[in-house]
Amino acid sequence: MNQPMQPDLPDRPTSDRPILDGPIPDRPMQDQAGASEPVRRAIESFLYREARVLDEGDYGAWLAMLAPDIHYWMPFIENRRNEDPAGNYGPGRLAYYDDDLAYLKIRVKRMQASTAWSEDPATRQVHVVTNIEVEPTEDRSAEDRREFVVRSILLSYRNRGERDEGTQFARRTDLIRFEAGKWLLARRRILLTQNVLLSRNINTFF
Amino acid sequence: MNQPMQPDLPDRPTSDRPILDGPIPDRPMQDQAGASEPVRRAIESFLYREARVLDEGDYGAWLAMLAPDIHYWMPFIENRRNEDPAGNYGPGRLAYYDDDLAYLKIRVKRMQASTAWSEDPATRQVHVVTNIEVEPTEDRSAEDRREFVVRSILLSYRNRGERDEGTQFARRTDLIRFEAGKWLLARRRILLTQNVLLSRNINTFF
Amino acid sequence: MNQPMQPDLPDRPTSDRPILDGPIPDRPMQDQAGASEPVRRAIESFLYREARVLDEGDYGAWLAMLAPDIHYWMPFIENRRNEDPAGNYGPGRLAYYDDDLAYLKIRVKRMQASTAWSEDPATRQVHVVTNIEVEPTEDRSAEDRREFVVRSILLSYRNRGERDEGTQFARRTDLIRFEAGKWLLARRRILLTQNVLLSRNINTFF
Amino acid sequence: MAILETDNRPQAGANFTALIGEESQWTDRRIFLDEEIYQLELDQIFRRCWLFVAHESQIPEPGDFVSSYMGEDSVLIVRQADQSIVVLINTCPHRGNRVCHAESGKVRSFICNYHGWSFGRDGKFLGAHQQDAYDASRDFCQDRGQLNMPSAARVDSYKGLVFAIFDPDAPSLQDYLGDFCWYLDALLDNDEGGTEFFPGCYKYLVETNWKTPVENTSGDALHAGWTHASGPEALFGRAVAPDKGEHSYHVNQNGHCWQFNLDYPLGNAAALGEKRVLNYLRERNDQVVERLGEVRAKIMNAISCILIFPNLGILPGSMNFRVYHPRGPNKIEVHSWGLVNQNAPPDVKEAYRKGGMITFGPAGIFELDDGENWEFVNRASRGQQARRAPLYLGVGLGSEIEDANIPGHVSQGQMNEANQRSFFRHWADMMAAEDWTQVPGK
Amino acid sequence: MAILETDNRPQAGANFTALIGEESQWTDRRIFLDEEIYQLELDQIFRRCWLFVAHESQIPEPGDFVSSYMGEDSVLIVRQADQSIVVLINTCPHRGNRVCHAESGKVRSFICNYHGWSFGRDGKFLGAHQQDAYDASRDFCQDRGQLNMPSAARVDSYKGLVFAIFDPDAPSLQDYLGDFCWYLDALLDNDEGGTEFFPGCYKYLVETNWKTPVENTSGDALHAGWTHASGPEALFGRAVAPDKGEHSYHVNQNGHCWQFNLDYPLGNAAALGEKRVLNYLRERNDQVVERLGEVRAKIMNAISCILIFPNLGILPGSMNFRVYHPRGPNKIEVHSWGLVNQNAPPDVKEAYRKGGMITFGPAGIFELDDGENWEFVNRASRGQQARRAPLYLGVGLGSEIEDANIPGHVSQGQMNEANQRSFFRHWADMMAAEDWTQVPGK
Amino acid sequence: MAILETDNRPQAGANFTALIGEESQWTDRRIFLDEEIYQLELDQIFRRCWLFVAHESQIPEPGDFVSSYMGEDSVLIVRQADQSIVVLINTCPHRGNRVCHAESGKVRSFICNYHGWSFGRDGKFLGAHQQDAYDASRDFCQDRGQLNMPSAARVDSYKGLVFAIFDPDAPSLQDYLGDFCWYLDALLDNDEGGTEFFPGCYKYLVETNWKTPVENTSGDALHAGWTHASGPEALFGRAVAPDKGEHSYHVNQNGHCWQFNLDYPLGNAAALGEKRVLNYLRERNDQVVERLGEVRAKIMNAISCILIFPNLGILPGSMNFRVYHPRGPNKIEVHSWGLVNQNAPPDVKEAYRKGGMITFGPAGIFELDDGENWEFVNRASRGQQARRAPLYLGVGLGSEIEDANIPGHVSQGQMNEANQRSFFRHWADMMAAEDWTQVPGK
Ligand code: FES
Ligand code: FES
Ligand code: FES
Ligand SMILES: [Fe+3]
Ligand SMILES: [Fe+3]
Ligand SMILES: [Fe+3]
Repeated sequence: MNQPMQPDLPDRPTSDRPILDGPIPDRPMQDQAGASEPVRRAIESFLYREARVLDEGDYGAWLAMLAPDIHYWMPFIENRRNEDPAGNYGPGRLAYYDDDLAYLKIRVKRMQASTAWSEDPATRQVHVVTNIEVEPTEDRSAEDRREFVVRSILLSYRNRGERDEGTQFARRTDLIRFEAGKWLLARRRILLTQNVLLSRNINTFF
Repeated sequence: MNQPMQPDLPDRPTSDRPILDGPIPDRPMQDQAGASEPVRRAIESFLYREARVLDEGDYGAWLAMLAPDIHYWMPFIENRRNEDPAGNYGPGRLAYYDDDLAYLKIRVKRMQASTAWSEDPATRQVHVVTNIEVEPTEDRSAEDRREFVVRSILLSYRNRGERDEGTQFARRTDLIRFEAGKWLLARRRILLTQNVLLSRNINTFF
Repeated sequence: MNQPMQPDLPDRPTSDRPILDGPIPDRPMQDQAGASEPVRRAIESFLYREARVLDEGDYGAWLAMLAPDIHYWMPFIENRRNEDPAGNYGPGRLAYYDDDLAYLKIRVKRMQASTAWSEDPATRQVHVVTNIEVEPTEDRSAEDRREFVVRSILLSYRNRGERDEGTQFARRTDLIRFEAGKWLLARRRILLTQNVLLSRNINTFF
Repeated sequence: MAILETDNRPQAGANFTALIGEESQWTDRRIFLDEEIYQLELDQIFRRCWLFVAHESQIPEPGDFVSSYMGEDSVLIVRQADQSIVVLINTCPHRGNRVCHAESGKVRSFICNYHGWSFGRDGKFLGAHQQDAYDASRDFCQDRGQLNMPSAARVDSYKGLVFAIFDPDAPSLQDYLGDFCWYLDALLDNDEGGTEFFPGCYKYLVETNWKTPVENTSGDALHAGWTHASGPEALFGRAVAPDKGEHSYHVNQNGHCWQFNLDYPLGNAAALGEKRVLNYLRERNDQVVERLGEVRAKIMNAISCILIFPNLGILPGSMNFRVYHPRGPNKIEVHSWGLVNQNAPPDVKEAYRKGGMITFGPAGIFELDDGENWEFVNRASRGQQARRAPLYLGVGLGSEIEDANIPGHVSQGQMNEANQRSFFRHWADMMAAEDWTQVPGK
Repeated sequence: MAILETDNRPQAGANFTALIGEESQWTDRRIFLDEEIYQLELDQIFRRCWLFVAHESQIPEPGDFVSSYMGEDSVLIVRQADQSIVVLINTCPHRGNRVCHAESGKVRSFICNYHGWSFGRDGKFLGAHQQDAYDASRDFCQDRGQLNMPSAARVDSYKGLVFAIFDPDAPSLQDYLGDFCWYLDALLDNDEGGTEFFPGCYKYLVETNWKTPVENTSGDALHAGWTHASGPEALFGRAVAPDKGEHSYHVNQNGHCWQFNLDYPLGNAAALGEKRVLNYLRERNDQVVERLGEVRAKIMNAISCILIFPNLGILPGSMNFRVYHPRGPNKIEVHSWGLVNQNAPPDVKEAYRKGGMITFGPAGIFELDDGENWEFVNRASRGQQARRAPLYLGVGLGSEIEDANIPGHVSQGQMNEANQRSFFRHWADMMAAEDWTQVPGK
Repeated sequence: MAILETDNRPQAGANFTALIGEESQWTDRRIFLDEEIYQLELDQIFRRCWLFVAHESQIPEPGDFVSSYMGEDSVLIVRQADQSIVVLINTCPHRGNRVCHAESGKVRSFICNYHGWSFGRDGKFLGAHQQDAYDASRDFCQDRGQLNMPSAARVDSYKGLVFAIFDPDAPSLQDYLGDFCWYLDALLDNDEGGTEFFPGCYKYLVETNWKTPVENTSGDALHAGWTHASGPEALFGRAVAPDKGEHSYHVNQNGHCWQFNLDYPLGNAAALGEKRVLNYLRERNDQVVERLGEVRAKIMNAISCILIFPNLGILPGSMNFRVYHPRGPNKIEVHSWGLVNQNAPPDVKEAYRKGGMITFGPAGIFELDDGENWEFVNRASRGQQARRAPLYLGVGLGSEIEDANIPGHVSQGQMNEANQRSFFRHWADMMAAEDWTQVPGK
């Protein structure tokens, strides 16, 4: 980008936003525990619907499924020795996505811009969601509000033009919230299984 | 095919058969709506069983899962500009499948023919079905008959011989009917995500 | 392996262990039959949890999900003519896995060895489990014990180092047991869809 | 380095005949495998021959375009305001970017995504984003004329079929097709309304050399009864009776090939399994005889297959047209379409569309059995020892006849490899010829 | 066989100029496609030039290392006990195995997985599993000295940027960078605390020739307003005003290129859409002027892009550093990082990290629009006919000026291809030169 | 063009020794990377050497066949009615199609899917679909004799192991194996019942040059303790004691290699972790001594590994047989089997089957650790600079001894690279030799 610009964005408090690593309990799920049947079904439906609106390019509908305080995080995954204390990913490092809602809205605006030449003809996308595991959190901060830790696998397939294709597998950990009669995605951490990204870019959400 | 033949097929009224685009309501599914739990499970089981009989090459069992009035449609997907009014696919154009039951039976007969050399040794197939979404239709034309719009993703993997493989991802929209105590597939529209088919052929059902 | 060793393993009666082919009923599942809803959910959770502990490399947790009498079998799949009476696989032939618990423990020990250089940095794995079908068995040998035949598809994705990747699709048939309040994997037969393995090895469980 | 030299064509007289034998009876497998041969084919054949690129019905109105390939070059076939047709190479003269990513549509102009150069429907440079900077550049006035999209040297149509060519010195399309115009009329001109393509184009990849499906489509009746045994079994419950050969022929000229018989009144169309099609053909027979004469009325409906050199195949029964685009020595991209008479009734058209799909579409019951053979013809020849074993191409040697009613070089009998031999003969001539004057007229 | 001959360098004086034209105004597409050219580039350019391998902040302590590539050679950049830096080729002198599979970490020594040879942080052979057997081998005493990991001939840093080189006879890094040291100070030395990289490195594959993104990053302002139209639309709801060109320049020397303007006080940084960054830059302006002078204070924040020959690109606004590693004529592996002043406040650093991500990360709203162009520049040129059409590189011909305040070769106007021409000119010189004495100083 | 010339063999005396050094002590990495070298290997080695193709037990009855490869040629090993064995190249002389797509089975005849040609179990042309058309063709009577499936020039067995060869002028199998017959008896003839393969064959792909696993299997005891540290840890909870070397040897002849020791009575079999196997070996020891003598009774159970030139590897402990089929300079397809004495009791056989699986099957705890090394030996050598660094192969130089009890060229000490050096020496001889008379007997 080599052009002069006069931006007028609000001063967003990026650095003190909670990171997904924090609030989401990472302890192993109990065998027979887990959420009630209607909750599971509702969450499955929520994730399948999310996948479908993304496949259909209906990004407006997608934004409406996100909580105002969403943190959407897809770190870059490094090759490090198993015993390396730094770990393969972490907050504060380069990431594919490390977004709040304002950032996600900018990305969606760009996807929807008529001048996004590289999306015309559109990319054909499929978001395969599997291995959904739902676990209630202990948070009972509000009467009419419940939050669930939801783990799933996302297999992303993209095909463009005549024969370009890309396939990525990721593990997702979400915090999904039920509030005021609506389900919303409040946190998402996406762990990609690729180190060198085996595609020219990531023109999709996970 | 360069051989003389004396066919004796019935005169099938192809052109006035309803197209899947028509009867299936394409409006977005409501969040918490959807079918009852037993119906969902029954439909999931139906689709998983369908996938399995196809993987096992049990085409007789597959035909028995199809409604007599089935329309099985897999259009070719074109690369067109987003604003092109023609759209990327449509009725009346070339299609991989645009079949009624008679056509599907012919295809199955050929798969089962002992002279289908290219299926001996058999292709190893896996039909991965995911993202199943079930929505009841408003049609109440008959007492003992219910129809559901069912959306799903089909990931088709084929492996042949020593090391040939093909992977295709598609979005399916089905009309699945419950009548006289049986579940049947009444309509299927398959949207492939590939433009140039990245395989030598489609020796499978989606 | 070219080094002298003084092993001290128990004399395991390998040859008379029951083969999965035997006890698991391979007859087609009835349409509307199948297990009760809570059982299905429990088994889905079991398989998703198994997939997750494998993805996380938590092999101790995995071993704890296996029955003491487990038979874990992944035969090599041959290319043979359809009419060949020998079939594409069978007991007593070379197999990727044909293991009892003692063998699986040895494999896990090696995965966990700090000297398993080829697992450091670790392989990034995803076990995608789909098309789960649950069928109760007729076995009622014990009051507090129930067994289920569970069919599923396993899509295994592995990524290592900078850009090595491998993708395998398999059909699994499991015998899953509920006993003394716990779910356990008692038998597993894995039918890979590849003939020549399109990877340098199988450093994963299916 | 080779790239610094001006010309990498082989020496005149290079002995390509040695690779196919004097009578094209024994083929050297390396012509299907060798990278050097392949690169030469792109130069000697695909840059010098008329190549099929579209049917006029695909682009009826000004601004309509479809994309295709000429060899490995992506091209755009564009209808102009004056109804003429221009064929552009789909590449920008600035940095080389692909200009148009749609395979079909309607445009006022083409605009490149990279720096916003725009081109007319005829490929002429119209201007650029930030045009001021260009205008201020030294030499731009004179350079500007070289900033159009490159295009085919010539474009011409034969009764709806659009061909294009890169070589300006080649013979005219009419001369190139020669007597095959007379034959093609059986498909293209049996009805006053002419023909059209159904909307859409199948595209799929096969891992084989382009010459393998080409020689197959040139006349391989031998494989029909064996490879495709399962199709008739599914359609009719039994195999088809073998041809006796008395009234069937291989005909060829200038590399083009047609294999047909004159004694099956409805021929290949029967394979569609559609009564409406058969009735339509029966009903129209008298008109066609009047329009084209007895012989071509029979040819039109005959069991047959056709090759227009180098890579357009036609399967008349199902009216399937197909181009085998080369993609390296071991790969092709097949594009295929369905042809139908414009004036055919809607239900007949629909029956043709579906019939084409179920027979020779990528999931068609006949097409399914060809791909594996074509791929393993290539793979099983790659071994260091296997590639030394020549391939037999001698069926029907000595079956040449003369028949005043049938133009071109004629051999008798459907079960023949005469067309295939003529194809390889012409291939060798094109490979050796330094220019069109050296191509023997045949 | 070529491999048995000792030297596969081209003859001195091979005419690479013929491939780009006397003024680098028309480029032959084959330089982006040809395997032979590519192999020569690895030898003539990637084995002979200083290549960027790391930022010192990535390996602060002894034993810290990161991996990178020099051309196609995997290398390890290792901090030594004396704080010096060694660059090792990541291959074992025994059977050749990759020695280190981590991309980052801290080590005492490197141990090869195959036979357990161990090497010091400086690559020196320390010993092997079963060392007795080696010691007992004839000649081992003398061979031992040749069992170290191979390494770069020289390693040097410029204000935090670490470069390495294989050719021992090349000029020093300082001479290699020439006047560009003066320019680089605007980024690397505008604050006494110096700079650092954020932890992490994006890595992704693009199917294009390495010279395509390189010439883009050398000064392609022409594409910014068109290719990247959607980014500003998303950020600001409208397009950005075009540059008038009066105060904007292309500057180049020895293949290095810098394109910038002097009249937009906050320039590219605006694209980050981060007020905190803009405030930070405004607040620091006086200090920077004092430190670097007026011109470089403006350059620091200018709309600009930079190339350090041959393959380090810098996008100053978002402080994105990137190397385009060659992977064959048609593929690259991009590595990219974010630079920030060490003394910047935490919230400014965080704003830079996120701003870099959303603009030029692999999912960034600007990066998304470049990849397809770069890939199709390559693909659309492969056709046998397309590859014969030269590419235009003439914008801004005749715009050369002299300006005492601006070192290097200067052309006026941002909308220019002067830098690109200078890049290809230097490329041709490097390709033809037998050794560094034959490289013309420019 | 090269393809038009008759012979692409290198000149006699081409200096392959330059690539491995006078004593094979320093290897040039390009012999593992270069496409030209690879193509020559297919000609000079895989078309001229005896290649292992099957064990007789796999095809006990007439019509039984298994498929395999000879180099890149797919072959069928077929038992004839007279119990002899024929090896056919799996390609049709008509268009070249693969004739048989099954890897194992029983047939009366082979029928090609394309045009229905049928061949006897011995590959003789029997007839075709539409045979009339052939019979009517000119020359068919004389051509018919050339329409058989191509086959190996000779097939021979050594105690159950079936070998085939394309070169009719090569020495006999017995001469080719030389003293290694004496050694092989330790595996193949320690029991009167002889041996058999378990049903099935593992097949998997590794991205490396074929010579890498080959030289490993020729005697790389050095890697066992390091690469495979995790296996014994899992099996026994601790590492294995290093070999002292006094009673261990490298033996080689004509490119064949055997590495073994004489002081571990149960050797590698211990790695199977199966008491039944150890008991079986202990119980049979006296019989074996009587049958083969002391030395071979020890060798049979020794820690050892074996190479039969060029690409058959044997791991005696787990009785794993494996062929490394070449698939280009950077890829192999491994086929592996398990051997067992026919008369072994069922539970011992079962223990061997499982023991082979868990050690050297594709998921085996030892096999798992080899693949990555072999792949990165190749990849880490590809860099333009890395490929210039020679590889050390000098362990055990000067360890040659003479021992009347041990045939072949003998070096003392398991931790040695003598066998590897002898392999590369023979490789260079085969590459340079114009015919077998020029291959030095060793
Ligand atoms: S490449 Fe098309 S405008 Fe620049
Ligand atoms: S290859 Fe590194 S120690 Fe042998
Ligand atoms: S290719 Fe085998 S019969 Fe024709
Ligand atoms: Fe055919
Ligand atoms: Fe850009
Ligand atoms: Fe090993």
